[in-house]
Amino acid sequence: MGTLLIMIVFGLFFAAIFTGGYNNTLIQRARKTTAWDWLTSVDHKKIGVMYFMAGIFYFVVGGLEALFMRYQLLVPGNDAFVGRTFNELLTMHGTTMIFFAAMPLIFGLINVVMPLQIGARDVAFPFLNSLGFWLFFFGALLTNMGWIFGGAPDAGWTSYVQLALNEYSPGPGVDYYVLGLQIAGAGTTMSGINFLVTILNMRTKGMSLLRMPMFTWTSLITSVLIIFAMPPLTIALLLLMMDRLFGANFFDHVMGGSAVLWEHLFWIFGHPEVYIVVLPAFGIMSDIFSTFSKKKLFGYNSMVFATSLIGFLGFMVWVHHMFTVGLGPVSNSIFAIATMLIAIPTGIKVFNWLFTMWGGELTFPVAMKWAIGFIPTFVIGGMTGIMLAAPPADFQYQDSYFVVAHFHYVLIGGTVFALLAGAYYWWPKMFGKMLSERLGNWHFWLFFIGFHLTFFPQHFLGLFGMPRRVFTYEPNVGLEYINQVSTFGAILMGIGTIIFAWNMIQSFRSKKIAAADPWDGRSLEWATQTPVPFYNFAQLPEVRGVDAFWLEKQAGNKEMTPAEPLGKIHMPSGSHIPFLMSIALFVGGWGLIARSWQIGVMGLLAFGVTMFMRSFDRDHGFYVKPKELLDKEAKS
Amino acid sequence: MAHDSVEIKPGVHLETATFEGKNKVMGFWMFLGAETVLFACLFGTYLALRNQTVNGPSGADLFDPVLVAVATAILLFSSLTSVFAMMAMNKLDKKGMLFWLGVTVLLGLSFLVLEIYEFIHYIHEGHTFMSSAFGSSFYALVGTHGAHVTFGIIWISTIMYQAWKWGINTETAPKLFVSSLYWHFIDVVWVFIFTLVYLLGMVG
Amino acid sequence: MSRKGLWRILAVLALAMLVLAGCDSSKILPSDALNVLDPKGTAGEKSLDLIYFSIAIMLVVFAIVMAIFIYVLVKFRKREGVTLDRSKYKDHNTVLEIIWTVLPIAALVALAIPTVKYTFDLAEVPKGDDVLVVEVVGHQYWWEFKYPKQGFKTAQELHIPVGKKVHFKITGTDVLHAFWVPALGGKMDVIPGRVNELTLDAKKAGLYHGKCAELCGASHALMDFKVVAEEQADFDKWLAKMSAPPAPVVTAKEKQGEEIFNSSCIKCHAGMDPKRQGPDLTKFGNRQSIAGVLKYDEKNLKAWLKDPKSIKPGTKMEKFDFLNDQELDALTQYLMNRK
Amino acid sequence: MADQNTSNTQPPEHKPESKMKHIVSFGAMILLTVAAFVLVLRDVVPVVWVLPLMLGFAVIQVLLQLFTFMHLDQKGSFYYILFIAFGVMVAVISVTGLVFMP
Repeated sequence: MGTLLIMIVFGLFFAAIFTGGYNNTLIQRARKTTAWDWLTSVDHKKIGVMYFMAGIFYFVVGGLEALFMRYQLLVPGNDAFVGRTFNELLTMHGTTMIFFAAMPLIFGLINVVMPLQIGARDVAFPFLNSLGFWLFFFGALLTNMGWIFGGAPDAGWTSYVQLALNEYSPGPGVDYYVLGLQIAGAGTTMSGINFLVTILNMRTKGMSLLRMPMFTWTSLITSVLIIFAMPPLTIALLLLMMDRLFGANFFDHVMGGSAVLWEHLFWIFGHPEVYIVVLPAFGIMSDIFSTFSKKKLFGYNSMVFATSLIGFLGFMVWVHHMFTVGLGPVSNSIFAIATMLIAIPTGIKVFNWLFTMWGGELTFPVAMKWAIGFIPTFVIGGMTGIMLAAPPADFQYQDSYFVVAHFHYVLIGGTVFALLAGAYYWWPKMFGKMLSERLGNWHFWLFFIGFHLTFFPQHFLGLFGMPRRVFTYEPNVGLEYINQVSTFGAILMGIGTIIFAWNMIQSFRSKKIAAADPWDGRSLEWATQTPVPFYNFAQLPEVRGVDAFWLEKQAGNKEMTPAEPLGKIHMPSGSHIPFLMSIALFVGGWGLIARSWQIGVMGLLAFGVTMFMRSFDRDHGFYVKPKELLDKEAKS
Repeated sequence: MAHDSVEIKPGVHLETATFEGKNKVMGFWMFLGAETVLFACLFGTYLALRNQTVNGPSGADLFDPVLVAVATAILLFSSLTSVFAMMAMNKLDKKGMLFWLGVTVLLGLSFLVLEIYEFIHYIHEGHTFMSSAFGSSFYALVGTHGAHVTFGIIWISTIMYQAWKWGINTETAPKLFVSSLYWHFIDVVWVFIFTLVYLLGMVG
Repeated sequence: MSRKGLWRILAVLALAMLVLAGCDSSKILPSDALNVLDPKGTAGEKSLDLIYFSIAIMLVVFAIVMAIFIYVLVKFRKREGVTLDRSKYKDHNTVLEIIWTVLPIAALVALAIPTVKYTFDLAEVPKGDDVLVVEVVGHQYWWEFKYPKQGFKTAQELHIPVGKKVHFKITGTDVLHAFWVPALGGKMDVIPGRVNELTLDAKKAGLYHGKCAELCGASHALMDFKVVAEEQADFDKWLAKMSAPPAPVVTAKEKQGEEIFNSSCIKCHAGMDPKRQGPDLTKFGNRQSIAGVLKYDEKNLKAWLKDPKSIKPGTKMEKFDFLNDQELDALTQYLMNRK
Repeated sequence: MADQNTSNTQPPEHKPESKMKHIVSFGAMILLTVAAFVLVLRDVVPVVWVLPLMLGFAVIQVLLQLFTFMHLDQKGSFYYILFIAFGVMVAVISVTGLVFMP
């Protein structure tokens, strides 16, 4: 009850601030603060930075959870984190890394870079963009609240029933997962729609679909996947919530429910989710290979085709997560073959990257190092993926450490390497400063070596008979040293991450402004000034081909040719309503978790009220006049 | 970009006249795509669990063809009135539009009343949300649809008020258009509900 | 970072590995009891065949990719004063692109054929009198094995005859588990309200370790069981022993133990309340382990009885710490003599 | 679609929509609904045909809704149709999976 009281007080406090219950001078002063500026911003670059920083934060949190687990597994019979605690760690590690680290980091980069790459001044729905971020933020916060209030979720990130039902996971743990993810998931869907409309509707003159940079293309396909893959998760979570909170019987076999139903719904979402996080990584890599080879991306059209095909096939392979459920050899064979098919477009991509470098003029700044490291790592991950696609072999791998090794090769070797590459690559555009190459090299090598030391041996752990998600293992069956090597590798990755954090701090403290085009870039984002003005382009550029900026530079132009005369620019105004909406859902969600229906309903009602606020909000933004623009341009 | 210069005259597609409007309509179609999958998952859940009645009444025992026929007719007709409202909007006929929207909302309300009556009836028959997997999945599917209808009624009423106050212009037209798409979509979902839930339930 | 620094780290790592490996081979080499790579049954061999076959294909592909990769990195790195004739390097090449689309397809077809064949092979249900049928029931956190034809059940310990097909009918009562004996073959999920089937056999006598492979709660890691594969004669002996009436209770101490058992343990261990069911203890004296994870001896049994949750977090077994030392002694004696 | 960002928007001219089209479409929907009810309540076709026919009627009805009431027959609806089609595809795959692999 104490928790609830605190929440009510907080709720009133926020309501008062935002509705003007306080005196006006205070409001005026608040509106001038930086915090207010960020809180209410609808600028895609600021929202991108917030996504990115939140992603880094949760990456560190998830990494700590992983280190705790690796510490527990250092020797057999260790008793540092056992039983439920260990299950909380593994659940939150998975949930955090997928939903609260990988996704926001990707959304951060898409938000900052994609509108610049297509020559737009903002995304299609700036308000939704901000709402998407704050929903993600409060959803993630709510899920993590479990650590402090009543226990974190402990049924695995897949949250399989019946383990996730009240009877076997009593307490609020899984409720945090269910409600937190629903709130964050709503935000994700909005962002998906937003990115997609932006890419389809807001491209500048001459930027046809087949002239878009690869990162934009992969953002497009990822957005499509988000739109169609999030609903199954929403439904799965909704049904689980009904079962846990309102006594429904979707999953209780005694009352006719089905555990396999959950697995289907979860993986219909879950498999496309893998591509949601890995496709943008492919895009980042494509851009980086091309830039640092000083060559156009090899086989651009087949790259686009391969990306689309992966996205398409991603929806028809989910049963390969369920080979041991006992669906029968027919289902298993069909889905095995469908899964293997995905190797073909992925193979096309790998060869295209190699041949992008073929005949190039390769330089190796840290961003390129990550991309280089990505190739062998990801290829190994992809190969173990094909090995896993064969059901008879999968019967042995399933739920063993082999699977753990496989998906870390794909998710770290693919997604995380790409995100770190993207961070080094686009850092100057995001923050206007450079990251240190010296520290970056340390970061790369420690993380890269640590990664392989951690996860390569885990293939063998699985083959030697160690199931995943266990807090201990038998002594004297060949598992001790491999586990120790793995833990040692994890520590190296940890040190690498600390160096990265130090690198970021150094960059924030440095006063040196980065060059506008430090890498001799190819796409439109490098044609903007650094730091990027809030309207991105004073005059929208005209695009004449793939690698638009590079073409202009080759033709001897320093800048893009404008597609429009200098005129007044319409920009959206900031809004505090997204923040308010998200707070309302946060409070309502927490009310439901605490089984306090009054607060739950209050939160939902408050959300309804904020929707009216939005509907009746007639602020249509403001115009930037040409004169102001010229002044600004002159100053910089 | 918002263009102040859009000329407001009959026969102009005001809903897509501005850039915002275009984005909104396209974004909304994507949202409908997502909703399709969302409802598909509920349908799949229902179809997978519909025979798990655990000694409770089954669909064949419960469903009343007359009630379903009336509900279907109401919703279909409201879809037509919603189209008429959009045609009036295109002619900048504010009065006509508000009239047809009013009819749509009233039909929606009567559908809702019918559904609530139906649910109360079922609960008396021992078919509740908690009685079995069949009960849970039935109420989840039909209830989610009902929640969509409820939301639609509130939404359309709100926008009717805005159109009445602010007139038909590039600001209200996209909202009106999008809400009518939403209303049609609810009807589309209902077509499958009466086919796959009620009629299939009566077949057994 | 200088290249020197990197090599230093690598050298230290290699040294560390060597030192570690030199210490104790049982800590780095897999044991026969649960090694996927050295299977003792037909199903495991089939899985392994496919594992090796897929690894072979993948290694070829990996070698090709790496060869191009390394060549590119060496050849095309930017060198001062060296300029390449860039006009001959194109940004697409239809022939090449077709080749690297078609070759993987060929490799995948090669992999898909045995995959489908083996998938159906492994799903085949063996017929005939020669097949031993065992019903497996997964509970949080223990395994129940029923021999329906022979009419008895046991827990944590599965006995099978060498060279015979064993057909498992697998189900559960609470949450999902997965039944896995790595040394014999692949796994199958335990799903309450559903019976899954799996066929395994052992070609060599031995003691194999079984695992639960699906997260099932706090003690998921400790949900182990043992598979005793023995020659037919030994197996028949075991069957006879298990089917015989329980050994008579003779000594006063055992009698006291029996009383304690009947007044408390029996509530769960005779299966009266299905929600609080514990393993059947009628033949507890024949076990090789306690709770699936402890060595079978008096000390461990007492430790388990005193505080089961400290050994298996989340187990439904209650503490028996209200018994005094003498009573505990009597109970242990009674249990260990139930052969 | 590429240069909408910059071009001065000319509001799309309206091709006059006839009320008749919608009323005819509405009539067809009502007919299809009635037909589905008749299929179930009267024994006009063998039982195995009931479900496929009913589903067929539902699909036609929905297509009518989409293309007349929801204006997908108008120009510039390419992306909308594409996305709804993809959504329907994912929906069908998901339902098939949920129903046939319990």
